[in-house]
Amino acid sequence: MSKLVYLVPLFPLIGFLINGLARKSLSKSLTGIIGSGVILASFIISVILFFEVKAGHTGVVQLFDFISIGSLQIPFAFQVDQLSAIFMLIITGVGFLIHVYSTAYMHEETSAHYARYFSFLNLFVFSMLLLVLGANYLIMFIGWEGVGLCSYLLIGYWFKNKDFSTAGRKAFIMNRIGDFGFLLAVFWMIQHFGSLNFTDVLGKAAGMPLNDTTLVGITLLLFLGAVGKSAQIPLYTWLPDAMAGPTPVSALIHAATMVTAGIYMIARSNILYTLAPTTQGVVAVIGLATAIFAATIALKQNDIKKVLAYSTVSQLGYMFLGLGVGAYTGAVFHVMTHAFFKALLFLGAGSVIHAMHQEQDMRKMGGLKKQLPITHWTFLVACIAIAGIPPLSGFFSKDEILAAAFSVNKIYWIIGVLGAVLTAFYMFRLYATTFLGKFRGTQEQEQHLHEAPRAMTWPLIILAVLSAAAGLLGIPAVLGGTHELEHFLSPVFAGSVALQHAPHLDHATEYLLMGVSAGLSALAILYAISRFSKKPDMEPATGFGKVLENKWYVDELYNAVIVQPLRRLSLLLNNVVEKLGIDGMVNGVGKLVNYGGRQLRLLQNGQVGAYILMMVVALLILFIIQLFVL
Amino acid sequence: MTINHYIFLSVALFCIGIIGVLTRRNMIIIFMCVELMLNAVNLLLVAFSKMHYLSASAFDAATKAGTDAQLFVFFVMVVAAAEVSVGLAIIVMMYRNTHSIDVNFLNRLKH
Amino acid sequence: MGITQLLFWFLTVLTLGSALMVIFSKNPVYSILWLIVTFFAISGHYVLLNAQFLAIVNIIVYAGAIMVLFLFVVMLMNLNMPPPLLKKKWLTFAGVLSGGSLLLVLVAALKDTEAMRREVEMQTGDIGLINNLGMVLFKDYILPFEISSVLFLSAMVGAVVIGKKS
Amino acid sequence: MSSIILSALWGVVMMFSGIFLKKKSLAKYIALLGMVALLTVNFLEYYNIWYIYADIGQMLKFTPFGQIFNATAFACTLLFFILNAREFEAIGPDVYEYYALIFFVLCGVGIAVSFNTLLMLFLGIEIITIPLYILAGSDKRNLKSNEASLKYFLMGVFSTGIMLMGIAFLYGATGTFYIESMNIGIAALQPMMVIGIVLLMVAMSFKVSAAPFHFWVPDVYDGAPTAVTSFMATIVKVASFMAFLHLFDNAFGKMHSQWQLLIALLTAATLFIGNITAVFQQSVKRMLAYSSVAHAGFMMFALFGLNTFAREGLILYAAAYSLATIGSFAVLAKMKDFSLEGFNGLGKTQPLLALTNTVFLLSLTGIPLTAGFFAKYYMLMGAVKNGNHLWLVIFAVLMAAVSAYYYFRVIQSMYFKDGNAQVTAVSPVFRITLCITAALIILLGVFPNLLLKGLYY
Amino acid sequence: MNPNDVLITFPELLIWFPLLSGLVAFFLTKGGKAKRWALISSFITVAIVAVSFFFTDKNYFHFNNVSYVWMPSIGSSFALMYDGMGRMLCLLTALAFPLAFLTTYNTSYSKPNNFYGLMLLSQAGLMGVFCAMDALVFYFFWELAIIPVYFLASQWGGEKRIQATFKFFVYTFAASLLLMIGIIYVYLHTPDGSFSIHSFLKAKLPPGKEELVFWLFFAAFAVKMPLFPFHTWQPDTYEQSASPVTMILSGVMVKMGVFALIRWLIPVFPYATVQFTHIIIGLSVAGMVYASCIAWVQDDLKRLVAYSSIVHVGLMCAAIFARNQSGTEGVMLQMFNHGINIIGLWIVVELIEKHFGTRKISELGGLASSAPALTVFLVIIALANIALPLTNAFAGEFLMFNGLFQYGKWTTAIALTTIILSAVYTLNMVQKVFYGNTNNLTVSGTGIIKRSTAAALTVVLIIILLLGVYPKLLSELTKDTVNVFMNRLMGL
Repeated sequence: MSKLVYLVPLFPLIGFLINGLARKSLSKSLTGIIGSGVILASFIISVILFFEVKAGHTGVVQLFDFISIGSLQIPFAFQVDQLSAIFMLIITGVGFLIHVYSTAYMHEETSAHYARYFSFLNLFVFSMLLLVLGANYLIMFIGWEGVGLCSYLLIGYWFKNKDFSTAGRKAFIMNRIGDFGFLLAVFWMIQHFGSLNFTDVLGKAAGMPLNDTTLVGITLLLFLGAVGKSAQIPLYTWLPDAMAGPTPVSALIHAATMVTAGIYMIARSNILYTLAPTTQGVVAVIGLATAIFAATIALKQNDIKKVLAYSTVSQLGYMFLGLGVGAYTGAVFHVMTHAFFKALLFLGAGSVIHAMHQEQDMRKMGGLKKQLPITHWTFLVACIAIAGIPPLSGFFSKDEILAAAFSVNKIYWIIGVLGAVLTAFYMFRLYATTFLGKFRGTQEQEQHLHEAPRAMTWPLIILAVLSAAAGLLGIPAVLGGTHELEHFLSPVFAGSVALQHAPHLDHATEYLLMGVSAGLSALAILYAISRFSKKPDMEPATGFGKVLENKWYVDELYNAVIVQPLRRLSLLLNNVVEKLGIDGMVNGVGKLVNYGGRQLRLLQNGQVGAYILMMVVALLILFIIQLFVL
Repeated sequence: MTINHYIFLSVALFCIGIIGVLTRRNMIIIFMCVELMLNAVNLLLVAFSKMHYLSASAFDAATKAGTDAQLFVFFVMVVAAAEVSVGLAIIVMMYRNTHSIDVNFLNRLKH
Repeated sequence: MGITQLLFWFLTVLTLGSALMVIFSKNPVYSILWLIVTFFAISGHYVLLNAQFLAIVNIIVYAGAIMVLFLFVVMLMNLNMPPPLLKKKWLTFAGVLSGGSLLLVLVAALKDTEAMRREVEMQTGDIGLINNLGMVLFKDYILPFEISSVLFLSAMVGAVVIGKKS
Repeated sequence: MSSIILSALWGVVMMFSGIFLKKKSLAKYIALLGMVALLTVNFLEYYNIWYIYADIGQMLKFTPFGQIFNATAFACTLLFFILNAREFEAIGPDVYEYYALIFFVLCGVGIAVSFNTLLMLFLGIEIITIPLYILAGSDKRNLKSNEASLKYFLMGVFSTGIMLMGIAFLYGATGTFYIESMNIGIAALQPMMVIGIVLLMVAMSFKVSAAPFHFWVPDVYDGAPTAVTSFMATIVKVASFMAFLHLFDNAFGKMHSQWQLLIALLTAATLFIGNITAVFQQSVKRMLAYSSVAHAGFMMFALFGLNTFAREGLILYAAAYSLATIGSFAVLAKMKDFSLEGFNGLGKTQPLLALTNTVFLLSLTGIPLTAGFFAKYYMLMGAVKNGNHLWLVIFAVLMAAVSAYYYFRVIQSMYFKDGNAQVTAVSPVFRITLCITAALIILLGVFPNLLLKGLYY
Repeated sequence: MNPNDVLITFPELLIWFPLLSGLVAFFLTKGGKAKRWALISSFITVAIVAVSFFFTDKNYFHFNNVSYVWMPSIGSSFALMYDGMGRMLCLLTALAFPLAFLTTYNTSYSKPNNFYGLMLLSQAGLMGVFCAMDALVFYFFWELAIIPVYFLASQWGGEKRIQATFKFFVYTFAASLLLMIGIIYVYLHTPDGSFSIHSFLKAKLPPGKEELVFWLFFAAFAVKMPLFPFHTWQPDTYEQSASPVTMILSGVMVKMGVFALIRWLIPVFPYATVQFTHIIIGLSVAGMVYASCIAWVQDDLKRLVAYSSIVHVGLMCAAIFARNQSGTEGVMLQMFNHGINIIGLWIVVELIEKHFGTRKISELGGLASSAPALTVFLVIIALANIALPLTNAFAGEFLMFNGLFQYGKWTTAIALTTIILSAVYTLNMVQKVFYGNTNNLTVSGTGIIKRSTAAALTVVLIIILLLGVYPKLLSELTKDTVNVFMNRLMGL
């Protein structure tokens, strides 16, 4: 059965081709059915595969030779194991819901653009599946770049808007910076291990000493790739801008799947990281920094999608923190729960935007609770989940990471909790501003307020259920659970677990930690609701708030420090070095020859006497050379 | 007399001819200076002829060594005569057209 | 110093002196006359070297025919007014300088070599006599002799082509 | 030998037919007949069939090398005659005499490539040059022509003086005029020998227009009637080169290493001055004159290398260069305006002339598929094989690139610039001959062996 | 197979056929005859190459190798070989021409007979370069290939075409002449006095001279490729030439230099190669970054593509000089793929220029609305050009960078920054030209893609995707050549 794994990416690819090539002749409904149907098909196969894997049937499925140069053999092969099975499920499952949601959300587009949208979406799912299924780093890289491309295409979906296409470009370039690191790591691996297959690389790496330079180098470079893809400091700026794309895209790409690629990749290479504690430290610090940094920015954003975007960045930071402290299962767990509730949040936001006729500024919303009941309730579930309030899923996954962080470094934990509190605060700021209070939009908008169609609400409901319940998969032992997920994933992380000797926290400490974080978050929620449900901050921010509202001016900083100097350098190269220097030199030779010609011909002055004189002088010189010099 | 006397004499004559060519502007004089150079050559050839004859006759009394140089001089004179006829014809033609025999006048063609 | 030496030095001085007069005379006619003197002096050298045939030919062909032709042309052109030396002083100077240095270089190169000590037969020897030269000229040198007729022919044709009025 | 005699005789025939036949237009037919006869005789002689016997003693020496060269030169002259028949008639009234003089020159060419003594060299060179003094001035009413003639004459006799002085010194040093007797390899030359070699080198450099003894070339080539220039720049020049090579190979070949540097310097100077100066010329005629200087630089490599490649290469170069130059001068002669602008748009008004001229110019540049390429190739091969002074070879090719610059300016004018180039009447025979010339260039460019294998008959 | 049974070998056929049909084309002065003739001829050439792929077996040796005596006195023979690399490049050459012809099928050039005749002649020259096994024959074709291009580029194209082409010509000619000296020098040191490549490989150069001769060879190849800093002829020439000429120049001619490095330079001068590796890789990598930066600020589409080509070629050169299997195999792939991609780009540029009358990026915009199909083509080709995975260029670039990595980590890191920069300038261009709102120049794009160009673009697209997914098709072809090359380097 696992031989059929190739069908999983194949279906979306077929969908992409049909929708892409026949985009002018397909009707919208047919497009929607094809687009969603292929994902559903993939999902079904994924489920079957999942149970296969659960039964212990893992393995590598080789399709054909992609590159074979001497000893370097890179097959086009898929890896079917616990980790990829989980990701497959998340991608196709959440992906399917989002496709369904999109059929309604994008209904106002013309049919050609509609088909284009679905073909991109399918292509995205295809690339993402390649990424998680690839049995070696090269196939992973193919998917890795592929999702970057789709992200570019989907962010710039409304291509007439210059800002949107700029955002798409930014996403692609930032991703490319990450790819730069990824590729270097890949080359290094080829040089060092002679192979890119996970089994070979990870197997060979297992025998290497701790903190080996090569390993640290490779892992750091891989991490650079992850930083780009998963929007960590310093390459996170593309993700908030990526909100320019249609909202389901934000849900799919920028919350549930693509951005988690970095986490997947590190989880996949866990043994490398475990063997390189230096890198782990870097990962943890960057993850933590991102988590807190993005959270601060989210505090002051007024665009509903921007808040969610920064929250995504922040949550991704948590996942990296988890990876950095060795809680691989925790990170994957958080990926999963986050996929559910963040997709839900985005789709909910999309529902709101849909209702508000593309209005995204939450200062102009408010009191939507009544008109959008389903959206409101599902959104609330998601908010509670992300805020880490038990027993919803976010609590368990976040807590697992924080607990692991605590056992490594107490400061990690303190900052982590601070971030969690901030998360709770800004999420409920968002919730309160949007759904509570009074409606602040225009008259016209108010009249048209309506709950979304069923194709949009059903995914919301399903996701809400999942957000609420997914935590059950990972109830830690301390709370009497069995942590199904950890159990399931243990073959993948077995190598790392064996190497780690993190001190086990005693139950009391764990309880305390949970209590502190959940309690503080709950306080923050209460404060936020009370603070913003009545009068949200409508005034322009001042002082430090303004810095936060302007995202710490990071974009401006990048522009001033990197982009503009580079551009000026390029102009300088073009106008001075190229035109005057190199080309000038070439032309200068020509000019010199011309000038020489003009001067030399003056020797030919027409006077016989002078000619003969020159002959005699030349004769004299020849004599002198021949007789006295030689 | 040793040969160096003749060599220096010829070379001096030759160089005088060259100096004449370089310093005079009258084409006829220039031409005459070339004749001077040719005569220097002739003198040198005759001197060499007698020198080689002397050294050859030490081994072979009936030798004719050196004859060829004297004949060479003869041919030089022949050629010189031919050149003079052509050269003077050209100079006359030039004079007919320009009424000048100043070489500096010849400067339509340059650069 | 025997009579041969005396004669040699006398003729040498005469040759060089008259040659210098050729190039320094302002009047072309004087130049020609000095040139004739030079030719006579050179013929004297030929006699001294016992190259009688060449001595005679030199006088007949050069001093007699060629120089008269020159004189004739100069007279014909009625150029009594001598053109001055080159106007540009530096060019004259350069001419003299380069000619002089050429002399210097040649003399410097030649003066110390062994071959320069070799004797030249004076006054005796019969290779320069017409008897010997005639035999060789018409036996071994028949080809160049004939060739030179072609040369003359072409010179003649040329002189006619150029000289005749069109 | 037969060809030398026949060409002299035919010169006389031309002279006399000038007296008896009054019609100018007949001259070319007689001349063509003579050329065909010359070529035939030369071929027969090449295959050892002699019809005229003459006692040449040791004065001349005939080799397949010289005969192949003669054949090349005669064939080129034949083409030259056909292409320039009208130009000759346009120069002046004495058409028969012009042809006669050219036949005399050919006689000189025959001598200059097969001399065995310095006397014959001297005579050969003089027979070549004296008629040329006349031909250069044959356009008598044209002051430029007069000036060219006189300049050529004055400088020519001066160089004759230099050459004779050189011969005298060589005689003094060796006691012989026979070139092979001089060829002794000794470590240090005595000064008289050195002076003789240098003087001869200078005199021959003058004849082949190597810098800095080339100053007469641009002026004379520019001033002389175009047909005469074409002849001087090709057959006469390559014949002088053959004489130069013949002399320095057979008389001083064993002392090669002692005078090689001088040749290298002359070569470098020639290449430099010829090419660089040509760049700025606005008149195509004058540009071709400078280009002829530049090509002399390349031909000097034969003396520089002085090996089999160089000798073979010189033959090839002679053929390639002569054909191309004759061709492009023939086209030039038909132009109403000799300046570069005069060629503007020739590609449209006269496509055939433009096309063939392009072939000629490409050959002069040395582009593959044309004879010029292999000519250059052999020259460079000879020079590289020689092994010394690799810098000179590199310098030479850089200068060759410069030459592309000025040749292609003409091509640009013809094809890419708008204009209305005017030409005088062009006869079908002219066109056909031009095509034959171009075809020969390409043929030699693909199979240079056709010419070279004759050397080893 | 008996050699006598072979009527004509493939390499000969590939040279003579375009040559003859080119000559015929000169006489087809009437209307569109020459155009049709050239198109048919180029299709036949493709067919010949296609057929030749069935005769790759060792049994068919005599179909693929030929050697006639040409100039026995200097040991040169008309020797051709049709090995894997030659086969691949001949395929590229064969494909490039119909693509060029199809693109401009609706353009009428003045004097079409000359235009198409010269195009076919240059095709013959290129085939000769790729098959030559004799240094003299190689040089012969090397020069011959650029002469028609010189005329093509000077006669048809932009306003400043004459100067630009002239510069190109003199520049490359000078460099080629240096190559000529180099060839002569090596020839004179071959043991058997022959121009055959096998003799060249055995040549023993005197100590100290190999370095000099190496540079003589390298100069010619570097100018042709063109490698920084010898590249300045290229943007000007590309900008000014007519599009079909630019396609040939950039798609195929550039490969001559790369090809020559692998076939001639490195095998003949292995020691000098090792000695100068650092300098050349340094130059290449510097050139890559430099050209990327410059491409970023170009406003002319053609110049932008030209500089992007310099980047790619720089990488190829660096990868060759890294001297390992991965890099060399990557170069093989990339030679072909870069050719296809850049031709695809030129097709799009040509369509834009012809339809909208400008190539200035700043004057265009919103083409995605007015010409959606073109946008799809361009985006895919542009992405292939920046080597996105699953497009044809990816495998090649991956292997080249991998090969370079084995040479040096830091060098690779610097070189790899170009993948970022290339994304920057490519997407910048895509955004400015295709996205945003239309302006009055670009308001209508109907009919921009004619049937012929659609065919050409589709072919390009198919190749891009096919070789992107399954690069083995190409790498199998060139494997032997790479092995020979590596054995030569290893055997020393």
